[in-house]
Amino acid sequence: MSYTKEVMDHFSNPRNMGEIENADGIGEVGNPTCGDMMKITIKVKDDCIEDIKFKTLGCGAAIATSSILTELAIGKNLDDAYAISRNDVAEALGGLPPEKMHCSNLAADGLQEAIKNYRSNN
Amino acid sequence: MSYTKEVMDHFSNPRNMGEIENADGIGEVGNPTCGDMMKITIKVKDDCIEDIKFKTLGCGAAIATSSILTELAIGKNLDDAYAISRNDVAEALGGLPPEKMHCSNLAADGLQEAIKNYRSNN
Amino acid sequence: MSDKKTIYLDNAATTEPAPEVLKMMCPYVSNEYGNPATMYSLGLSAKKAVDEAREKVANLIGAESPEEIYFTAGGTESDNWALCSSIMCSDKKHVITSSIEHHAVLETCEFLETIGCGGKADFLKVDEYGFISQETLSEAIKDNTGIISIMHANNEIGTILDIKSLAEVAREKGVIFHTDAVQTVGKIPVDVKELGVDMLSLSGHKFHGPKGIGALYVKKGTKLKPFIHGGGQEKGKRAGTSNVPAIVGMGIAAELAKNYIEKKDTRVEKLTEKLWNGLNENITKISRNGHPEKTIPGTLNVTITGIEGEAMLLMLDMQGICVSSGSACTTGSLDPSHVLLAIGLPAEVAHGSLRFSLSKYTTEEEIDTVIKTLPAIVNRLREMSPTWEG
Amino acid sequence: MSDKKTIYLDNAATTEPAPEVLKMMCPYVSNEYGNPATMYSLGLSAKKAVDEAREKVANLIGAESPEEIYFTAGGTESDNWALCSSIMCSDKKHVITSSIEHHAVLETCEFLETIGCGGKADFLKVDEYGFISQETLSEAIKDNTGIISIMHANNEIGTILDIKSLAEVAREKGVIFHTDAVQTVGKIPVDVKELGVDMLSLSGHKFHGPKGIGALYVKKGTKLKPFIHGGGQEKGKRAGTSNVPAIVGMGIAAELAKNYIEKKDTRVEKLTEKLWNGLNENITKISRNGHPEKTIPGTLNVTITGIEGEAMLLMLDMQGICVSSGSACTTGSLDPSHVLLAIGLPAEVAHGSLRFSLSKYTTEEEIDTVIKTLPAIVNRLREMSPTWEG
Ligand SMILES: Cc1ncc(COP(=O)(O)O)c(C=O)c1O
Ligand SMILES: Cc1ncc(COP(=O)(O)O)c(C=O)c1O
Ligand code: FES
Ligand code: FES
Repeated sequence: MSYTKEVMDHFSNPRNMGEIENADGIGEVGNPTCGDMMKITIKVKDDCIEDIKFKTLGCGAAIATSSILTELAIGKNLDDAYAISRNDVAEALGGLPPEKMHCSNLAADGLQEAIKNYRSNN
Repeated sequence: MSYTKEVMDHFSNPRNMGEIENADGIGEVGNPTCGDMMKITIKVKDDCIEDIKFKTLGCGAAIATSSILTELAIGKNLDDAYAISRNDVAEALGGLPPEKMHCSNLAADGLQEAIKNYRSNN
Repeated sequence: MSDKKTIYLDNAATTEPAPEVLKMMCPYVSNEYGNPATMYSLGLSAKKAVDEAREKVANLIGAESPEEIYFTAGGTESDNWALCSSIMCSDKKHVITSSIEHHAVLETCEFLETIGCGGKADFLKVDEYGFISQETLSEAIKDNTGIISIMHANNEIGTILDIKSLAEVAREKGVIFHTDAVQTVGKIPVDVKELGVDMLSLSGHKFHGPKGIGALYVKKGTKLKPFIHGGGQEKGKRAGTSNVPAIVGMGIAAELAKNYIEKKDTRVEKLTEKLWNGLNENITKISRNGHPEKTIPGTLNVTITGIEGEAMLLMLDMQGICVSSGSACTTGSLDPSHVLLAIGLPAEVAHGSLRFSLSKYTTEEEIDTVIKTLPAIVNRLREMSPTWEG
Repeated sequence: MSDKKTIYLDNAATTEPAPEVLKMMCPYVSNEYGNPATMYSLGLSAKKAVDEAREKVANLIGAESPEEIYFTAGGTESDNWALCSSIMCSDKKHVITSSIEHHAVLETCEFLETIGCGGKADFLKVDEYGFISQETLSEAIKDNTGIISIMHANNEIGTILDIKSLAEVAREKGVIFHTDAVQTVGKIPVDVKELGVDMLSLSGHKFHGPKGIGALYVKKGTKLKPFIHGGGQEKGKRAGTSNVPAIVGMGIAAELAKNYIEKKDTRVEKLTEKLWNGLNENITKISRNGHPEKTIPGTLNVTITGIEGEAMLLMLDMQGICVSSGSACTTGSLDPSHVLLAIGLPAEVAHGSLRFSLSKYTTEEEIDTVIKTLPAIVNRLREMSPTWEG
């Protein structure tokens, strides 16, 4: 099993890692029993994602997909951001090993949860 | 599977190879279907084996056991010669591979047949 | 003991690894010793080397994709696997094979009949050359036939069977077709799509690759159940730490063989004909077994009346010439070759057989030496024989 | 890519072949390429080399005779063979094994349950260290128990089981006892007579020998049915052209290992303790798995709370350090190690495990580097984690 250069880049230099204080939306997905947990926090302005940060416990793919997801999402309006799919994430990373495709769900799901959370609060 | 030095010596320089004309006793054993045939001819004087020769179709072990048998038999009285066993033959060759032990039967049997043949004629 | 003067004419048993094979294997035995199943770089570079070798082997046999190649420990394991996978994982428990297969196939059939899983095998008769007709095969197929396994070329007599036509029969009846191509891969063009087979066995050391490595080709879509269990290697189908150096070596051997085959060099054929003509002219009552044209280049099987094969073999060896009598694998056994009996030779004739198998490294000088050496040996042994009348 | 600075701490997965091994293998790959099953001199010298290697392996494990050693393609095949032979050739269809075995044993048990030969397996529970008591084993034995297979030492956590006491139970009840000693042979004294086992698996590449070669020890008198069929090799018990270079290489490795073990060098133990102490002092919430004393020298398995193993593994690799997370063979899988679960670790903890495995080639400097490197990686990954509270 091997990761693409893009995965390794995002894994070793993750973008937007951390947590937004007083976030407008929070998404938490995953399960420590499965070895993976993700928390996405977003700041929303004019129905757009103004800022986004992640925290992830998981394998290399989980960390890299979290990182690329934040790059894909930032600046997008909420509908477009919500539409980011696991395939978009995997593609942006130049592909994932087949046994790691499920990890890309985590990131897309996390963002959707955060957006839902924001919407339910507003 | 490998042969001892003694086997290879007797195989490559067989002693007493040939056929005695007007032999006093002739022993033929083996079966071409099994790939082995042996003919022992003896000359008897004073109840002793004065001369002995062999002809053999067979594997390396068959040829070597024929050759050593003639050396063991020559000069012996008929009873002692008749008593030469397959083990005597194998031992004199420094041993035979287990799957080749049966070949040593051929030689001892051939000599016994020749002695029987001599006795039935005299 | 190996000295410059050894004339090695037993290439059907095993071949000398090509120097290029050795050279490329070396780093994977020494500093590139990583386990390709691991995730760190040392393992990943090993994995890359394995993947490249897989592609080279796939190329050699015209596979659609490298994913269809599974590495094994040799041709024997490949044969065992193909049969066990097809019979153990299916309701169809009937095997059809031929009476001239390698023991790797024959004994696996017997094994499948004894473990209580319900296996049952039929062994097709062959003609005087070792051929099997479409009709013979067709008539043998039953509703519960789970696999047909017929060799591409026979290791003892060299005859190349018409696998394409036999695989066609299997395809029409919807039965999986496996061929043991251990003797052809690397020597003649072998194309799995052209042949139309579902599975094919090959072995590295038969075409100047390393020993202890082989492969099973399995056409995409063919059911494959593991035979050696216990790890995720080979897509979970064949467990055990990958033998990286040997895999790399077989990859290089495959590449070299492909180039060699594409050159359509006929030197080996010509040397083989020269050998046969030379022996035939100088030895009485000698005959050639197997088909004279539809044969693996380099394999010459002869029977010489009035002599036992092993004795000839030993005397040739004393002159530095390595050949085989009967099948290499059964030299230790006392039975005449099952292949020679199957093509109709009487046992007493079969005992007097010799197999010469040449390789691209064989020289004309070596062949000349054999032609000069063997007749004297034959004379000497016939002189010893109580049955030879001259 | 292998550069001087690689720190290789995954010796439980595979080891670097000893330079002496390479040197002695070479001639058998190049000019000594004969097939030991043949009768001419080139084959006989190969056979002699194989016999010598067999004797060296027999010596390493204290076998009564070299005849008790059968060469295979690796530890996996040895394990498969031991189980299949015992269950397929007997009326006794019940297997007892442990829940911490290598997949080579576990999956073969599953296989035996599915091929319709009537096999049935029980997997014994282990305690927090991986131990099994005589009582537990004794209670599990049934009238139709055909084989008990319990590993000598576990490949993930390093714990050495008390095989002697377990084999005693088997002997009393007249059941064949097999042990997978792949992780102990060549590292600690292993004596088959002292252990009292009937069969034992070992693998060359785990003790600085070549890959793709292993052996099964089978005590004289123990019934043995072939697993790979088709030729007279290994006394008719394991078919396939003998892998002469690998066999020779494993022989040399066995000889070197025997000398090494007799020297009772404790360097590797000390380095392992140093590593554990260094990590324990510099990383919070780290714990050691397996028994701290009854363990293979050089194996250290730790769990680090709040991190996933693969992420640590990748970051260590970026610093040139090769380790394993979970079992090497299941790194590609997403399930937490079955061994860590079996010794009672919760899944979320098991995910955060790393295995360091040292060899006699490991240096103190390398251990110092790891002690310096890992804490920073742990901090970094914990910082990323949504669950880590500090
Ligand atoms: C036709 C055929 N099949 C199978 C084999 C077995 O191959 P290996 O020795 O690589 O296991 C051989 C060679 O011995 C062979 O000639
Ligand atoms: C305990 C144990 N058994 C069996 C094996 C399998 O050995 P091999 O990779 O040589 O087939 C291994 C190593 O992977 C092991 O650690
Ligand atoms: S997040 Fe669980 S394996 Fe990737
Ligand atoms: S005489 Fe038949 S095998 Fe020796």
